Amino acid sequence: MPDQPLFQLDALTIAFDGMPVVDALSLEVNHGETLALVGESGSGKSVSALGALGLLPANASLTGGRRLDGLDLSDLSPRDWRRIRGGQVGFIFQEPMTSLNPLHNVGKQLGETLRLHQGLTGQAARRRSHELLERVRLPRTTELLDAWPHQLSGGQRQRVMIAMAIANNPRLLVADEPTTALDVTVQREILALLAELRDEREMGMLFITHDLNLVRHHADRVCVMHQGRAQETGTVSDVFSAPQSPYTRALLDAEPSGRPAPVTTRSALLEARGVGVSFQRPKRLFQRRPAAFEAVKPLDLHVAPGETLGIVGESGSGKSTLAQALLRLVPSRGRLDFDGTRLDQLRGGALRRQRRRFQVVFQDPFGSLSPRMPVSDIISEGLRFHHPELGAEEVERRIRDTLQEVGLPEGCASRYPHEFSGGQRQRIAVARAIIMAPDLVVLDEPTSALDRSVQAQLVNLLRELQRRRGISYLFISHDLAVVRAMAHRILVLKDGEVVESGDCLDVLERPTTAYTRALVEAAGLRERS
Amino acid sequence: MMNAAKTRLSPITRRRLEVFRQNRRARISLWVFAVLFAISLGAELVANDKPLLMQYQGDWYLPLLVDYPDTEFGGFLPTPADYRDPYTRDAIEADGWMLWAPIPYSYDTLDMTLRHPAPSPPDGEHWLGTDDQGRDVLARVIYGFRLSVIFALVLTIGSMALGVLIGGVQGYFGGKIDLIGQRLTEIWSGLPVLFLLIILASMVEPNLWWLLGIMLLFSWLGLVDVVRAEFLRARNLEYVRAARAMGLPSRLIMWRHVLPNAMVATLTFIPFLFTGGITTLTALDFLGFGLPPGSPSLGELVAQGKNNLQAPWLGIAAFMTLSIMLSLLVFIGEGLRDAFDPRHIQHAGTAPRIPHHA
Amino acid sequence: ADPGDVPTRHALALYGEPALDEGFDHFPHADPDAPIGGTLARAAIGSSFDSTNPYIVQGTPAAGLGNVYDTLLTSNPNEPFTMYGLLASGIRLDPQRHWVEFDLNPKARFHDGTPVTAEDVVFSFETLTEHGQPLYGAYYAGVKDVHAVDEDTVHFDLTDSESRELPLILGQLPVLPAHYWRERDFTQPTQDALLGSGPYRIAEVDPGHRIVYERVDDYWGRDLPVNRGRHNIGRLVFDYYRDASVAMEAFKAGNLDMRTGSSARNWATGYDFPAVKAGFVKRLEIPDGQPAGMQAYVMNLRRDKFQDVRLREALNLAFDFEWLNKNLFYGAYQRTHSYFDNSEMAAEGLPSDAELALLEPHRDALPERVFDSPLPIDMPEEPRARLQRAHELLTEAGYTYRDGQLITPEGEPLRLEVLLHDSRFERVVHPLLRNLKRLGIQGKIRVVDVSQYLNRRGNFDFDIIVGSFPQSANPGNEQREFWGSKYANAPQSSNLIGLESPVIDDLVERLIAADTRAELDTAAQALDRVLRWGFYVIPQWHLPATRVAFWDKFGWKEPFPEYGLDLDAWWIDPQRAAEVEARQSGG
Amino acid sequence: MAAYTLRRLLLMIPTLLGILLLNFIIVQAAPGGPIDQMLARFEGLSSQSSTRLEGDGGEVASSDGSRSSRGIPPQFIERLETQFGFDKPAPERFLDMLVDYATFDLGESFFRGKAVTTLILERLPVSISLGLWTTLLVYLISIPLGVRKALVHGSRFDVWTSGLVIIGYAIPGFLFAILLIVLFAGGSYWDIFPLRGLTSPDFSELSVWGKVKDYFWHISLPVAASAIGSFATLTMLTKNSFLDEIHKQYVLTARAKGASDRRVLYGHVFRNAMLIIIAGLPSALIGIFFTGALLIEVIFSLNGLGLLGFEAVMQRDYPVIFGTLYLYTLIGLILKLISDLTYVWVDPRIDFETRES
Ligand SMILES: Nc1ncnc2c1ncn2[C@@H]1O[C@H](COP(=O)(O)OP(=O)(O)OP(=O)(O)O)[C@@H](O)[C@H]1O
Ligand SMILES: Nc1ncnc2c1ncn2[C@@H]1O[C@H](COP(=O)(O)OP(=O)(O)OP(=O)(O)O)[C@@H](O)[C@H]1O
Ligand SMILES: [Mg+2]
Ligand SMILES: [Mg+2]
Repeated sequence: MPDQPLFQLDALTIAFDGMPVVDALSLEVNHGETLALVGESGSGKSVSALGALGLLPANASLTGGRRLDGLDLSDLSPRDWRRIRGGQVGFIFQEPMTSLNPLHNVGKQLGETLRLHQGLTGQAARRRSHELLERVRLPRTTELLDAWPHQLSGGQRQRVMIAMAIANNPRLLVADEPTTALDVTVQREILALLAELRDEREMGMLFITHDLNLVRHHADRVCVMHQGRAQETGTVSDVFSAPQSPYTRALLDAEPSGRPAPVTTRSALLEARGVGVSFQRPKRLFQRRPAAFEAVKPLDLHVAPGETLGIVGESGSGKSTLAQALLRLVPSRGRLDFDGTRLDQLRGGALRRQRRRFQVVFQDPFGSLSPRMPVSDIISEGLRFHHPELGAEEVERRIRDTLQEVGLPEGCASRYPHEFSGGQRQRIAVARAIIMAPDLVVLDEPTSALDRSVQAQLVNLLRELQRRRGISYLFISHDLAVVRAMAHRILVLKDGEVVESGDCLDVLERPTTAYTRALVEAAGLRERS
Repeated sequence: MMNAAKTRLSPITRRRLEVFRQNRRARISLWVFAVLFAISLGAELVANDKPLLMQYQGDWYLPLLVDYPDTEFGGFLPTPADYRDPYTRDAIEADGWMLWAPIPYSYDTLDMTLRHPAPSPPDGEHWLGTDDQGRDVLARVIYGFRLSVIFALVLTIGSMALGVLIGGVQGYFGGKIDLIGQRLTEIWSGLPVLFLLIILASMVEPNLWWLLGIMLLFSWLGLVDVVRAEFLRARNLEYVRAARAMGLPSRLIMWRHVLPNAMVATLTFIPFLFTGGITTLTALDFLGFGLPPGSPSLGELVAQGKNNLQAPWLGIAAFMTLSIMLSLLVFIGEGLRDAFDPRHIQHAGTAPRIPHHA
Repeated sequence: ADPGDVPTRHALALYGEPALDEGFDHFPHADPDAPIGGTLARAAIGSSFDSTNPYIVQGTPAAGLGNVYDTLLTSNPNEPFTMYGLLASGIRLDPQRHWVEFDLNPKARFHDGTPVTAEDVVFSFETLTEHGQPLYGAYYAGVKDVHAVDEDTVHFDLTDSESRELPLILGQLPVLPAHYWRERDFTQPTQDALLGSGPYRIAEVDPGHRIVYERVDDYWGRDLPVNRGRHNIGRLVFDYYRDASVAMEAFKAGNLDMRTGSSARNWATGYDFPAVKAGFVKRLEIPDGQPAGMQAYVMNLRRDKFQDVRLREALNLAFDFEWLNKNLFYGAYQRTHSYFDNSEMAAEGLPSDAELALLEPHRDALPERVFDSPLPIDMPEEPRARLQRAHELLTEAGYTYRDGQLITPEGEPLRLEVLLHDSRFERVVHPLLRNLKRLGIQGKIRVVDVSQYLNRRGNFDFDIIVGSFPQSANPGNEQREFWGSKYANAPQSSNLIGLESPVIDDLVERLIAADTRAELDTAAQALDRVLRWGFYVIPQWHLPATRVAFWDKFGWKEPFPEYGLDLDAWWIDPQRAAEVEARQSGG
Repeated sequence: MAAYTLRRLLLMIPTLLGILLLNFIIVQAAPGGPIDQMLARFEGLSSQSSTRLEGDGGEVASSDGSRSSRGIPPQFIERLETQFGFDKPAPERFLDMLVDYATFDLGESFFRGKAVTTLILERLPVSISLGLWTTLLVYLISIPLGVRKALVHGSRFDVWTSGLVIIGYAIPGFLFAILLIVLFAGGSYWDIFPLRGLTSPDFSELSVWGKVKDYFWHISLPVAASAIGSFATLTMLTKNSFLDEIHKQYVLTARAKGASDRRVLYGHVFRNAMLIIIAGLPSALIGIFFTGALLIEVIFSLNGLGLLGFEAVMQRDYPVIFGTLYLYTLIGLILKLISDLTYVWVDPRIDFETRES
């Protein structure tokens, strides 16, 4: 057996409506090996992985050979496919936020996987699910088993996905950006877990990522894709030390760097006092209602004009919730001042008019784009509403400019959101926020799905806008490198509480709490600075 | 001209048009429906008991537009001439000629020269036979089609607008608006329609617009619940939240974000609402609260079909008219649905199965 | 006179003598040797029943309940209005009609064996007038007092000695068992098999769906002359159908044995199904000697627009019966001309001397034509000629035309509305409207629901309705309500036309007061003549026969009785029944 | 949720009150009252029989009885007025009615001499039979059919099944019913099914199995006739909601788990697509059970609630009108609450709280 690769793609070609997106891709994954598939956003990584397992939509056409453990995947019966998918091959989707069935709770989704392939039901399945959730480092597992996807944070959903993918001890794991929503500590633990499985069971892993840092540490071999083609394939050390193609070199070099322009004013654009959010826990019949879950405990913060406040913290610590509370998108307590107005007391039209001045990029770009609106409408909608004085042509022009700024190809304006790659959608969401020229932008993981080069481009763009227009940012990210490149100050959250805050570099270089120190260490920032 | 219009369309509209055009069934249905409706709009030219044009004693006459008295053609009555009357006909044809519409009967023309007691079966004179009063069925179908389509069109648009608006507002805002709004809708739906019709019938003579008004008051109720449910769900979705974060007013959010994604039921119901409008008219006629007697009503035809089982052409004509109209509408509706479905696969023939690229 | 002085009779005739003498053996149309047994299933169409008590206000009674209760007297369908004793074995009528006495047949028994007594009669009378349907109160309003003379004799004192009919109507009194009803609430509908004394008893009640009667084998009156040869069929079944077309299908399928009263359309087109072709289903049109009565478009004389008789005549001319009959009715109906069509009472030709005697005093108030034009009224046949005549009449009456519309002498366009409650009648009205339109009159149909229709009719809020003035062979008091000025403005009355004419009032009184048949006929003819020349209505049509379609298993004796079909005298031929029933169930 | 439910339950009271009051006013305002009807009955011209709905006829005006026209004594009318309670002013009558209704005393019919409750109970078997089997048939066929059509959207199967259900919808139900009778229960073609009633006359003597057979034998034609028109909307609704859901990301996840098509469709998509079907259910149920089957009842000579209601309206039988209204409304309100609660059960993201804009 070992002489034969576990998984093999042979000249895989994929086209959408006749437009090729993957061109003659060949690769193989051996037993007990991790093959990293890297490449810029939109280069066809996800599509290839989906295509390999026959999960493409019907308007895609596919040619080329696919083999799993000697089995030709090209002409499998639906029945065999069912055995393979989820059983022999685990799949982690890129966008965890939308990939879970919104109407099944976590326990049910995990249980289904177990039942389909192991025949586990009832208590046995529940016990095993519990165990799986713990293995992926989820807190409050008993509670989460009964939680609905919409009650989980981005990272938590991603970990549920991972748990589902490894539930049946697959032979091959296809992990499409499995850790983008996870903080570095958890990320490390998860990757360690996957490595353990790999070693234990000779599992092969197709690891799709844009984070070369991870590739360096966790992959055996790497395949670099560019515009649908494999640029080069080889062992990690070979490729990293002697990149062949210019594109690979460019990828390796790209790294967010630099610092934001210093802030000039001390006044506060946004000031929050005692802001907190709690969620009701479900009440069981005939039981007292349990205490509400405090996702964000009352805290204070302020952002000055032209300043970037970075918010970091482990997955599930309440970052997204806090951001939404600041924007009055979830019911919250506390006092909010925005540029001299009491935001928490505004309602109706007054609040709406203020909203023009602060925009947000949601953590879940796919979910936050209206599925039936073409991209141009999505991007220009706020502009057209808040600035009715602009002519159609002016709007057109701004759309075009903004799309270009965020690095999206022209001609994509008339496409629908589902026709894009994860990273592209993320940039659409960013474009929608910045086209409004707001005073404050809340960015919730805006770069998680972007490769380093695009990331750097975006960071530069944001900083440039800040410099030019004095925009303030509230920047949420797990990626401390990006945070360092963006933020003036940092707020570190843990379990809904601020554990540390202060000047960005101060905190990153001289963390005072153990929690921050662990985060920073795991990110491996120091060694590079 | 055509080209200029085309270039002004946004790419997305063009894409939708393209999808619609590729759906052969929908395209043909739309054509057929448009042609039928156009014909029925010109019903007077197609089916009429007055000649379209005639010449008598060297003078030209336009009976279609002008009422000439009977005395004009040698009769004795100062009332408009009856050109179907053999006496008048002979008189005119002796010294002139008449150009008739393809169907020389109007919807209310009683054929005084029936060859078989009414309802008489289809023959060369009456292509679809006559009804049990001796009126030409085809002429009635044509006029009835026009009347029904206009009635149903207004009713559909009206009830859709009301249903979506009321259901949407309740579902989107929730809370008190929903709680009170729902109760009011419930009370409204508890109103006794039949009695209102009876009262109406006792006060005025019901005509098309009165009936339309009354039906409009109630027909939207069927949509409210589904629309509200869809809005209740959709308002929690991430993109609605995103739209709110952008500072869009509720009406725009509902209109641009929630509605397009909560239209499944409404879109599905359109053809049925439409034919439902026709059937409602049918049922009202059937119960005797419908259009004034003698109006060209498909409903009356249905009732006649039932009361004259020995004359199956009545029931068949009514049924064919209804089912052809409904089929056309459903197919057009499907085409529209596809055109607005962002995930619609453009290739003709391939169905969007759950993909099986095996 | 004193009861002791009045002879006891076996029958009562309205005029003259009963056709059958005391001691007759059986009715001429009945066959005493007819075979007994078999089943007759018929449909009852319309609302389903929920009560087996047909005498009360509440509930919808089942069909055929008359078979369960005997009445004091029973009528002979061969005579216009003569009644023979049923429960009553003897009748004594005061020549001045101040009282009437009935002797009860001592053999009369209810189905439970208890004898029928005078007490029961008194009880029935009191119960029905007090708790029964209001019509009993109205019928018997002329009865002052009732009491039992002895066990078997009951005595009625009458106030309304004018009414010849009252004693006979008293004979129609059903006799209810007093002992049975003392323990029950008479006013509430029930679905029990009620106790009666008649030839049948209720065998099965399935509320709303079917009621079955079975022949009472030990019926006390089996050998009475009025009953001999009648009530031969063993089981009478009434199945309830809501829809006439479905009932027709049921008949075709053999679930029903008989259908009476089809529409002309159905009669002409509905009978070509397999069983007819195979000869299993037969049809009869049995002539009916009853006066046809007048069904007509009734013009509301209370409205100004109908005041001119010439307009009314013109409207009559506009009605083209021939076309209607040929094209809508398959030629099935006869035109009604007279208010007493199909009877001796219809006026004809020029007035007879006897008529003239009645009419002469009113010569001034009557149009000349009554005296010098013969009936039936001469009207052109050809539609165009009719219109021309109508047009002339209208012009003569001062009507003019503007924009093709008829303008009354007062300068208003003439508009007429025909009020209907049944949209199926529309088809009959449209041809009339068409002709009216040719005359320049704007006619339209207004269909309203029954409640509203009644309301408007009761308050005379209509231009034209389709009304009927049914006539029996013996017109009487009801004529006052039909034509009397007293009723012209009494809400709910039957004087639909709104006649207020002293002449007619006089003729009506003479009709009611007639002492002999001949007098009655003359008065009726004079009345008919006056009414017809008044053109108050546009007479429609009638069918002087009963249509019966049946599966061919019945026997009957001909000739048929003159006044109505008597199915009680029919029987089932066992042999043919076997064949037919095999076919019926075999499909 | 409990608080919400309670609030909804409490709000039912004013809702019911409102409906009853409006109806009370409107119904009384309609021309022609029960007294007119009663008089009409004695003239043989009652609207008791649903004349409008019957075939045949239309040649001879209905009115017979040479004796009927003898007038009705005014005392009788007065007696009726007292009996019907019209001697009291309207507000008092309304209040009396409310007091009775609070204790579920629905009063007694003007014309039938029976309690409204009894009438309803008597008619229930027919309506339940028709409603239940029709609903079952329609849902069991339409939903899988709709799902299948969504899967093969645009295919030939899709087109011709669409055609079929549309034709079913376009056939007026009563015409179809008559057709069924002519074809399958009449004397001209096949005499297979009975054309009347819910059971045979000898029902009580049948064995249990015989009874079941007899029942279904009777119910098949009416159910077929009342179902035929209902397939179309539900089928198309199911199809379109499935089409909307089938491309969502979670479907991909489910398939990546190795779930079969069936499982994906019924286990995952169904619940997501079901919401509007549930939303339509209460009114569908009310319609099917209580009002929908009027013409079918007429044609198959069944005595169901549809006919009861219609006759009551035509007859102005106020107690029956208000009694049934009260009951149906109550049931309707409860069904609606249940369906609202089902929304939350189906989709836990749904709540009824207000959203500030
Ligand atoms: N359904 C679709 N229809 C048309 N084009 C599509 C569709 N899905 C993806 N694409 C296109 O295919 C290309 C490859 O997409 P893919 O999702 O594989 O990118 P990716 O390498 O995973 O990028 P990322 O890192 O941003 O996730 C993109 O340009 C995208 O626009
Ligand atoms: N609607 C909700 N109901 C109940 N709990 C919720 C809900 N939304 C979020 N939570 C919980 O609140 C906590 C904070 O969630 P939040 O999304 O703010 O995390 P986060 O810091 O953004 O994490 P991540 O980095 O993974 O996105 C989580 O534990 C989550 O389970
Ligand atoms: Mg991707
Ligand atoms: Mg988050």
